[in-house]
Amino acid sequence: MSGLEQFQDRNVSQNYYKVKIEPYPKTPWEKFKRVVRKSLKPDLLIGLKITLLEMLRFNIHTIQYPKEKLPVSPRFRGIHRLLRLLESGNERCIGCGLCEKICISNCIRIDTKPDENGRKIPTEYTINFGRCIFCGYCAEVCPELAIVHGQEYEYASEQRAQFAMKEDMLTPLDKLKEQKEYPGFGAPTPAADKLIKKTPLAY
Amino acid sequence: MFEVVAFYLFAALTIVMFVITVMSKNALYAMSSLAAGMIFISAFFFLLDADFLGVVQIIVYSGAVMALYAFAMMFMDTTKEVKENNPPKRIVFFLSGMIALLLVLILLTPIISDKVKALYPMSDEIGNTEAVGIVLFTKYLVPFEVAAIMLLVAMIAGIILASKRMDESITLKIDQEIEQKGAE
Amino acid sequence: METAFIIETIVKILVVLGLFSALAGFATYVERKVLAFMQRRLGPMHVGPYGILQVLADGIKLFTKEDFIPQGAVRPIFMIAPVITAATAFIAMAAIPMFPEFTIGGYTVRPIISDMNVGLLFVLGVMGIGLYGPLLAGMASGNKWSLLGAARTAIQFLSYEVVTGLSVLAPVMIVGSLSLIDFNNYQAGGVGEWLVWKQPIAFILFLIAGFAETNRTPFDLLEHEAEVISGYATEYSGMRWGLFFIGEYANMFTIGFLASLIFLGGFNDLWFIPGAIAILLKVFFFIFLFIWARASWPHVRPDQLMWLCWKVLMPIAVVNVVITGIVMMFF
Amino acid sequence: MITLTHYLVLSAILFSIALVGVLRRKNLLMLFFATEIALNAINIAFAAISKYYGDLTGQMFAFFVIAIAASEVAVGLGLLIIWYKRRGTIDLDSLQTMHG
Amino acid sequence: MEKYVLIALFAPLVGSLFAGAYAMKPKRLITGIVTSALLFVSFVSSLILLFDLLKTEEAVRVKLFDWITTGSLNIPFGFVADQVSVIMMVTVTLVSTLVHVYSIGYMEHDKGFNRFFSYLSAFVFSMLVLVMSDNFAGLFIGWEGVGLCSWLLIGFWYYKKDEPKEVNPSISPSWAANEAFIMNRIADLGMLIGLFIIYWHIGSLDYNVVFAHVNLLDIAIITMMGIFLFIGAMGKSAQFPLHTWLADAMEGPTPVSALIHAATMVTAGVYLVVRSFPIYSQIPNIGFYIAALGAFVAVFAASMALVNTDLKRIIAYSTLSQLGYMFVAAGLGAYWVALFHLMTHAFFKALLFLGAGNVMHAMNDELNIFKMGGLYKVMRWTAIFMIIASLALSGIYPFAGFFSKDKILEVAFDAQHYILWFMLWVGAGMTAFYSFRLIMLVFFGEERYKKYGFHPHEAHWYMLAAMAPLALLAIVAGFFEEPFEEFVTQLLPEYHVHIHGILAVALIGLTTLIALSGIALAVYKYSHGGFSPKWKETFIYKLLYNQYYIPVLYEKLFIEPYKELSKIAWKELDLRIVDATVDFIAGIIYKSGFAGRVVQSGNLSKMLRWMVIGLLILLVLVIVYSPVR
Repeated sequence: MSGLEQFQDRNVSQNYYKVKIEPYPKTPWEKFKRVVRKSLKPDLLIGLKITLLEMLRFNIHTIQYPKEKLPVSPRFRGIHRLLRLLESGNERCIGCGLCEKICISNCIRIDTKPDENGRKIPTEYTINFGRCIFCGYCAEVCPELAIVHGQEYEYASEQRAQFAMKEDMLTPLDKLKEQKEYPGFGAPTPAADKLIKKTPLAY
Repeated sequence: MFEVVAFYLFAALTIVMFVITVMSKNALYAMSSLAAGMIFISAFFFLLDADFLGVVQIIVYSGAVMALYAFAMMFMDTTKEVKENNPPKRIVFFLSGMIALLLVLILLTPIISDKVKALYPMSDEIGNTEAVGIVLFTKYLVPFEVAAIMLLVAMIAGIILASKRMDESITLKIDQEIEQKGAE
Repeated sequence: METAFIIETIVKILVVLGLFSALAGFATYVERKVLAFMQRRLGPMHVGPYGILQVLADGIKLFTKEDFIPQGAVRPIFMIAPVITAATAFIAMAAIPMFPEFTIGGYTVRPIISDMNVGLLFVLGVMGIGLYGPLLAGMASGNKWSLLGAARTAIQFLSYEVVTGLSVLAPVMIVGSLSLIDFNNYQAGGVGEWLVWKQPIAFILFLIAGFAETNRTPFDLLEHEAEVISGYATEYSGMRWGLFFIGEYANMFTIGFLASLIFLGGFNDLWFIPGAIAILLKVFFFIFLFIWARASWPHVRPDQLMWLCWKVLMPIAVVNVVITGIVMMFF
Repeated sequence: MITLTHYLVLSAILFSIALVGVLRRKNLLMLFFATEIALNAINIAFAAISKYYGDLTGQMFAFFVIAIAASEVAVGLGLLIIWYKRRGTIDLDSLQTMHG
Repeated sequence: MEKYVLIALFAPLVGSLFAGAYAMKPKRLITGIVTSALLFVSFVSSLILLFDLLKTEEAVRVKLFDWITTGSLNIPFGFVADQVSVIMMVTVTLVSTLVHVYSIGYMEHDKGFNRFFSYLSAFVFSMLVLVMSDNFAGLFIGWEGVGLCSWLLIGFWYYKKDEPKEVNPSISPSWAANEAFIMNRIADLGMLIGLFIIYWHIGSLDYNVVFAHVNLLDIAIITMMGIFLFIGAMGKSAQFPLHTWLADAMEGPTPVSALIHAATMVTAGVYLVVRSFPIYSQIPNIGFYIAALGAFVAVFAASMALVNTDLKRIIAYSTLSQLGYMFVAAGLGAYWVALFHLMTHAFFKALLFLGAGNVMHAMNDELNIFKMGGLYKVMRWTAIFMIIASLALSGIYPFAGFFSKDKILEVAFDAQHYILWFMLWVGAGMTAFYSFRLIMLVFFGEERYKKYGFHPHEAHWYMLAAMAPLALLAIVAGFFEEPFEEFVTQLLPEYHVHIHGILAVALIGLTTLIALSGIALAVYKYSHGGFSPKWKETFIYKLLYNQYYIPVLYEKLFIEPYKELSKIAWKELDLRIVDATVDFIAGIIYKSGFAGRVVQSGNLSKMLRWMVIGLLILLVLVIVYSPVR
């Protein structure tokens, strides 16, 4: 049985075995015997041996955090990012306001105006990170993939103002080349097309 | 020189501590100062070459007896001030002052004759602990055993008194409670 | 002569105070490091090379922290309680001979502050007085967790003092003295003469009771976080808390010295190792043992603690004393 | 030079302090404390006489006094706690049930 | 040998204390077994003493410690095992061992099982103190001890209600116990006076001293001694004016009746007379009076037994009658004969009582013999044992009673007191009659118990086993007459019967004849339906049935005047004079107490202040009277 099959095998009862629990001592004499038995069994010494061996092996697993960092999962829901269109460099956001509607902690505010082409563009886009719970609904609901979660997890700051700067979230124009098409939580996976085709449709 | 300094120092400390104990409104002050006073008294024992007695004073009195008091005090709220209607101060201080005066008078006049002979002279060759042991287990063997039995009895009594059922004793019950029990 | 004696004593006192305060600090560093290694961690690393200056950083932090006294506390007692812990821990060291005699410029120094003939009892007694620190702290704090911690202190210290005393009684009977120097001299003949071979049970009992008296892990119930926050020390901060800490570590050293002197040959020369080094090695072994046990073992429940003391350890200690007496009488 | 009289006078003073406590305080616990002071005062006198007459008997009595104090505490405190549990106070006046 | 004396004496006490420790607990079989075993130990020790005494002929004396030493009075706790007391010891311990074993079965379902054995063993201890003591004081302790234990045991079922005679013909146990106790106290007063007289004139209570000096005294004083001691004996042995308690004492459990009120305690009076033979041999007049009284009681009691319907009371009257026989022998100076009859009587009377106990057990404690009958079929062994005992009681050869009783008749004849002899002879006939009346009514004839719905059954095997040795002794004990006489007369005076040859044979023949005819009459009458009911109407029957109206007489003569007297003393004397005085004194104290109660407030603080004031005063006194010179 391979690892996966073994993992997926739900018929676990065949592997059950009963743990022998000795009856709880009732009389003082039995309690005393249990203490003697437990003291004379080398359980305590085995504990000491394990810790000593661990120390001597010196097998350290510490990540020295500010100096070293662990890689973050692509589905990690960090600080939001507002994306631009790769070709034109315009903001992807069309000001539909769905994210504002769906936000369960009411931390997103959008102000829009029609631009010279008659299209609606956001003039103000703020997320109050003091309130945001990083649930990811905004990214999931966005029809234009304009807002996604980034990888940033070091949120601490000394100023409240820094918790809502659109400029910090929006991909800067000079970094446009580094922006990936499907960068974080909320964007479809790179293999999304294939998966969609596999889905049988009624029509 | 040392002895004089030590004596007066510890005498002053002891008296201050005990006065605090007696006069303090707060039970915790009283307990702490009493414990401190006990330890200072052990200093007198060391000064008097009674090393073993001094150590016993520290271990038994300060270590065990006072700790027991402290433990008992945990049942009460010790941070509060003790409220009591003290008897008139004049009577108290007159009585105790008179007794102090008389005692000092008696002790200052050399009524203790100089002819008292030592029954068990201290010897310099063996240490205090050994000497104490020898006397304790020869002349005072029977009192020693009696004291041991007394301690045992006290221990059993303490255990029984502190056990759970004791506060329901019928003899201590207020009439109302007894009637209530009867009605059940 | 007298002046020299006074000066010598004062110097010794200062040395002991300074040295053991520093050692206590260093022991915290060692403890954190060793615990970390045993748990596959690195421990303090940032302050200084390998975090060695962490001790200093802790000290600075403790000294500069606000000394906070709660409103409901009984002020003087609250303030004096940590001092009692630290003071008794150091006073207890007065009767412990740390090292063999040595001479500086023709002047023989005995590294013991006061050699009294009831030294052992004095040490145990003063360590027993140490219980007033936590006790008064807990009672004066006006906090129920502190009070619970104090109650636990009282029962634990009182109970285990009995075991300590009884377990030491058997070696005392063999040596016939209460002076720790006599103990040391009795075991001068080398490893074979160590009392631990004659009194293994007493040694183990003494160690267990030592763990309890220094409030170390399997028996660290006084300030067990999951149950009573931080026990008697809940309301303390800054240097007052630091004094509790120093007292505790000083007590660990005291127990280490006592165990080495009574059971493991004291400061006699060990093979090629000079006596001073030998006793330091032994003491550090005990310190390491304290830390090691803390890394390895879970702690017990309060009722198990009492049960262990009164129904297991004390009877064993009494039986040990009786057997020792019988053996000494007939052989 | 410290003589026997010094110790005896000290003992007398401490005893009088204890007496003040016994007379003044109404709290049972304080009464116990005062009793302990009295016992200790006597112990000093015993030890001092023992020293100045070169006789160990005084010390022996001091030991027995300590033993008595220990027993007294064991029993007395048990009673005191019971009383406190029942009445919620350990004031001496609350112990009085006779009208006198 | 001393240790056997102590073992024999104290083993029952240990047993009693052991059982007493369980007194308030539910039944524990172990108490019965332990007490019985300890009594057996005591019995074995007594036997060892007996054989030792047979060999060495020297009495064993043990002095435990001085009990009372004031002035010239010195009463030690001393014990002696001489020929007389050894005989008594063996008899007492043997009977009581068997009774103990028997009681394990008899008291099986009683809730006071442990208590019973405690009392019973305590009784044996007291009895042993009585017989073994070497002075009159010890004898008196034992005397009172058996009285106390008898009181405890008669009133063993003290919780039974006191019902009027119409409802329940028997009286309540506690009443019976008190009656026995009070009767005995009256008699003991006489005995105590006797002891005082002895001490006053001789200055000692030790047997040896007393008996050595008694012949030096004035004859009048000896007479006084004899009379007063005999009053004591009369109470204990239930002789004529003080006899009513014995029949009422049958309210106790049957083993008690067997042990105390047949075999041992009641014979204490006889023992006392036998023991103080040096006194009585000085005063043959008193001896004759004793013998006359004995003969009177022998007939008197036997006549009451003739008509009684209560199983145990019949046997109790028989005991009275037999005690009369013993007193006749003792009074006429044939002390060893009295002792011999005492011993044999103990065996067969205990056997008779135990058999009666079996019957009672079988009949659910029914005592009326007219409700029994035909029990032989279900209780064969009990019947056989009781027939053996009855034969022995009636004095039929070769049973034990024949030898001892016949000897008494011979003695009476030999002393030329022919009237006594005739009375005893009549008594022997009556004895035979009522014994077999009992046997016939209980064991043979019509099975009347079926009418009353009883389901009798045989007793446990070990109860029967306990009876078997007694039955054996009731048969064979008589053959030990010769060695017994030889043994006992080492201490007691010898008594030679001068009748020989034809006359002796004729006497034996006459006695046997009347006994046999009594038996024959009983067997004939009761196998043919008993006497006619008309007989019950006659005066004689009523007189006998109501015990010669003596209880009624006592009631009218003593109890009611005493009640009146008490009433006067209460109303006039006590209330008017004594109480008034006491009340006056009490009033003064009351008032002063009211005035002074301010001091005693119960406030510790205030009391401490008083204490300190006292201390201050003492210190001032120290200063004032300081020893500085």
